[in-house]
Amino acid sequence: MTLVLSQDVVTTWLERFCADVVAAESHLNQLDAAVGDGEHGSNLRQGAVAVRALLRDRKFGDIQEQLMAVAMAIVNTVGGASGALYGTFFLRLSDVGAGRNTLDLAGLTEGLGSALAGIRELGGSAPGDKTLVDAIHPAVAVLESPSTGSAGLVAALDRAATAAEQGRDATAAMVARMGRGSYLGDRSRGHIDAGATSMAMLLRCLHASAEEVTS
Amino acid sequence: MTLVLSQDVVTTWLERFCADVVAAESHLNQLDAAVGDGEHGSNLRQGAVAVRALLRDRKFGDIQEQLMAVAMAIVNTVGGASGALYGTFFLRLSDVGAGRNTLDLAGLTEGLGSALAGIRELGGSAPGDKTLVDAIHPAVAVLESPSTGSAGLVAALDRAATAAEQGRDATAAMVARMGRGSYLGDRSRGHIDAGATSMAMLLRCLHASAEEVTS
Amino acid sequence: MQKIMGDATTVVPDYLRGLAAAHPGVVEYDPVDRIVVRRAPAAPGKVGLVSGGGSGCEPLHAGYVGLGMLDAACPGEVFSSPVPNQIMAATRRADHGAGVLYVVKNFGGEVMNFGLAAEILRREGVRIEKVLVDDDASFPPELAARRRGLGAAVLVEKIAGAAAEEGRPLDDVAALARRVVGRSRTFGVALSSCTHPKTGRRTFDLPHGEYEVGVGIGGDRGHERRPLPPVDEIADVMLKRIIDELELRPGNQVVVLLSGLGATPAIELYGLFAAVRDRLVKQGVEPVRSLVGDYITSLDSQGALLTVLHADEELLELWDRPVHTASLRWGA
Amino acid sequence: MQKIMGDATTVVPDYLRGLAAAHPGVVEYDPVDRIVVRRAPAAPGKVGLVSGGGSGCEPLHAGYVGLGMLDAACPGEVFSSPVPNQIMAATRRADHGAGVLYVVKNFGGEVMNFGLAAEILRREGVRIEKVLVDDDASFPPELAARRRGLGAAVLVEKIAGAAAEEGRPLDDVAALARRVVGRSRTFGVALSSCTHPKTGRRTFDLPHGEYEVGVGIGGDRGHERRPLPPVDEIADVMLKRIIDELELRPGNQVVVLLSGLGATPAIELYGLFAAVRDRLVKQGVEPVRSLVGDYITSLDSQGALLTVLHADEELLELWDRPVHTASLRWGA
Ligand SMILES: Nc1ncnc2c1ncn2[C@@H]1O[C@H](COP(=O)(O)OP(=O)(O)O)[C@@H](O)[C@H]1O
Ligand SMILES: Nc1ncnc2c1ncn2[C@@H]1O[C@H](COP(=O)(O)OP(=O)(O)O)[C@@H](O)[C@H]1O
Ligand SMILES: [Mg+2]
Ligand SMILES: [Mg+2]
Ligand SMILES: [Mg+2]
Ligand SMILES: [Mg+2]
Repeated sequence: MTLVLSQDVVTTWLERFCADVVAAESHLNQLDAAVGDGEHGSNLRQGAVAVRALLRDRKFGDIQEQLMAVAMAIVNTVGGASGALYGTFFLRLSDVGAGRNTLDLAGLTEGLGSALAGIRELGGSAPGDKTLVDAIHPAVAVLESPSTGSAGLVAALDRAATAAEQGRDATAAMVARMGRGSYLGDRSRGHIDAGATSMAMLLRCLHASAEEVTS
Repeated sequence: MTLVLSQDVVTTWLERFCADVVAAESHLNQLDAAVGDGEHGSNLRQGAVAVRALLRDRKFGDIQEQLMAVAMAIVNTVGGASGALYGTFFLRLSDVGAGRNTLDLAGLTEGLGSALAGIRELGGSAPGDKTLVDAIHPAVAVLESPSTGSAGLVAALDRAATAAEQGRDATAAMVARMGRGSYLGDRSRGHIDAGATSMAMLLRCLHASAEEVTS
Repeated sequence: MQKIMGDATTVVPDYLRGLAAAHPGVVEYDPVDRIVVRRAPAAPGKVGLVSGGGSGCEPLHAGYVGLGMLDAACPGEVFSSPVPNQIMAATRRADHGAGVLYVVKNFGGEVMNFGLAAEILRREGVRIEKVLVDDDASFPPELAARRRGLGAAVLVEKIAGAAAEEGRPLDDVAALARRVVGRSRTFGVALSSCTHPKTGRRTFDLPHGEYEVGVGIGGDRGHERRPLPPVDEIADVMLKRIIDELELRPGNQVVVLLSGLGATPAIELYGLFAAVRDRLVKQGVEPVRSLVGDYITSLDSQGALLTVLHADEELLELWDRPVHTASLRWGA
Repeated sequence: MQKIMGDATTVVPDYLRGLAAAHPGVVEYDPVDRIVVRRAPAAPGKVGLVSGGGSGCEPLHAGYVGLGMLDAACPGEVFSSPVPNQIMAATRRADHGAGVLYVVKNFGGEVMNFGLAAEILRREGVRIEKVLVDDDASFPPELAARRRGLGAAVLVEKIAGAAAEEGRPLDDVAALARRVVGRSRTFGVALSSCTHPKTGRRTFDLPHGEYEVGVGIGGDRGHERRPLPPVDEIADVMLKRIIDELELRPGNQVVVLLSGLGATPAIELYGLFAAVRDRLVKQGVEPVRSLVGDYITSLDSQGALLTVLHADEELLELWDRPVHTASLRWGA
């Protein structure tokens, strides 16, 4: 039987991410301060509070409904560029959850690919621009590569998260072409991007939640 | 023959004071900064520049005319409390110079007494208020004491200047009741008053100029 | 952190409550939707004007709500754009039946969030036009996509607001607003960064004796850090790219907006204005209208934004129309 | 020193040149006498209003020259009072045949220099009245002689200016001005000192997390240094002595002027205003008019001055009259 992620695992994933974001608030603020306005962590924290309340107070018919509600909560509490971008992430991902209470690797791969496309459309950014795209793009590439499918869900998500973390680290050497960092020109080099860091966290939480179910 | 100060010595006195004020600008600013707004030295410096120009460019019929011009230059360039007070000093002192080209000890004593009275009237301050009055008041008291007259002009001015310097030092222990320092209450204690410092300089310069003539 | 505030998470609503209380005849504050709406009745069929952006840039935008300018403003958290819910609520209040113009500054967050809101509302049949304000002259034309929206936002809101007040249709008002943006350029410098009320930290450190050249709002650094020169040279630096880009020629008339960044003493700002004006006049360019003061800021940053609008008769005529907002008022 | 300026010795004239250039229809600057004079023609027989004081407290006083306020202002060096020559020149320009009212803040330098000027001019036959502004509520009544002149200066200039504009005689205008002072009190707090352009040094150092209670303008320290509390408590501290001294009772109407000291972000100032207003309303006192912004400052100090005027019908009526100056404008 192929491993699938239930709606509860999706909830676990989101709760885990919320907890990590709250714990990393000042770290993310610091990263944002180096090239931006220093509040990426605080922005996401507000989103985390709203998402937690949502997961506690509401029941959802299917994964689409669940992720759509998460998307709207994020868009309307995080604010800024990252609110719109993370909102789009969950909005696009929600599409593959229509009428479903589980997600398999193929569904996740499709959903994350569509999330990436949505983010690139809205933000106008490409890999190498030193944004959160540099974390999600390699993760999606890993998932989409034919060799990954055979590795199983947990291993695939592990590889994806690792790719995201490598992508995050690679932003240090980049010159920002999008977001506030882009105003700095060459001076943006030498700092890891805040959004890429939180995006890598999101994908690592996905892997960790999947692993938890299986162990 | 009793020693007298010629108009040239008055000029020397003023030039010496101007030079000392310029040299002490930042010291006086620092003293003023401790309890006031930190520009007493700069204020007086502007006056010094104007007085020097006046002494260079104009000829005066008598000491009254000379000191009156100095007074107006000071009033209109120094500004602030000290401009009005130093202006009054020279205005009142000028009265004893009417129709005269020299000043003797009696004249000086009368003139400085009248200057003190003028300053107290205009500023409403008494000895002990931690102002320049605390420098000029003891100096005038020394000059007015019967024993001083017999000591001769130079020695009398030396004693007066010393009294002014002691008065200046004594302001450190006082709580300001006049000027900006008075807003601080007890916190004004422990700092020597800026105006008392410049006033003691003025009186020391008077002594030094008198001594220069006789040596 | 040296701030007059209570809970750091409520600085924005606390500010808005105070703003509405100080200007009760001018604006109303809706704390549920976190929007500020004008009180002066709008003629039916008047085009609505909505703007918003990160707080901390006061009086942008809530200070410009009122007769002759914005119908509603949606202030985001400090230095964060407003969220779609706010923007949609503001749009509904601003729609008098003739559609709504969004004044959107070219910051990623603003563009995306106003974009999402417009997307949703258009599906409901609301007529929305957007003007993208990107007057930042610190980027060369090749990097025009990065040009931030700065002081031209104030000019657009004033001029388009006057046009809306006289009943012009949405397309006209939008075209006029775009014309103002196209004819405006801004250049900013900062002598200090600012302290964010939530993080309690300066957004960057600047050694004494240096300044940042080419800054925006929001505590962003500029393109370059240089030794701080005397005021005349600062004026040269700020004007250079503006004059080049606007291709100003002798005889041209301009509106000058010189805004402090929040902690710049008026005495310095007017001193800088004198230097700027001297230079314009020397080149035969005539500053026919000017605003000097805190019109678009960055919390407690020291520094200034210089905005120049190449004016014409129509723009000046609209500029002079009555305006009555918390932070801009004349003829009323 | 982080300042936008050229030669430190010309900051004041540079500022005044910029002010006049930015408001060409409102004021004229006379660089020889260093005075700022209103442009709007004054009716013959209108009482003239003159004020002045140390620069660095902008917009005091040059920003309040114009229709409905001052006829002329004489700005001193930074934090130093004007000198008699300036005051005399301003008086001559302000005298329209009905005498001149001096608005003098209770600072030694100002009192003495305006005193010297009045002394000289009265000998020439000029009719001069003085109103001493000493609204500083931080000193108890026993130390009334030390009370500084603060925000009430703005209120006096506005209200007496309106009375002068309508042709009231000198004695009336002076009596009215004194009535405004008697019914006004101000309390100030500072979260930072300021940097004097000539010395380049802060006038005092304040550790983070503390503030000065009972400050004036000019970079003076207050009576006490205390740990910086949240905004609500700051509002309590500022209001306490004001309410006591003015003996405000339920049903009283007040004008509130809340001025930043120069580097206080609008977001904080309006937040403080909200807290102040809540407290007044709770006590049944009605803030019927209010001004929130940089109206009397101390270069780049952080902090605020809160001024409350116990209003009555006559004062409010005069308050509402048109005014057109660089920094206060309505109804014109
Ligand atoms: N146009 C964009 N496309 C993709 N990611 C972006 C874009 N603009 C900003 N980001 C991401 O958002 C992060 C900053 O988020 P945040 O600080 O919350 O918002 P803001 O930039 O509005 O202050 C950046 O580190 C970057 O990863
Ligand atoms: N009322 C007063 N009577 C006598 N001296 C005074 C008075 N007020 C101030 N002073 C003197 O003036 C000095 C300050 O001068 P200065 O700094 O030039 O003027 P300001 O106080 O206007 O800044 C004080 O140190 C004090 O000696
Ligand atoms: Mg950010
Ligand atoms: Mg001083
Ligand atoms: Mg932000
Ligand atoms: Mg002074």
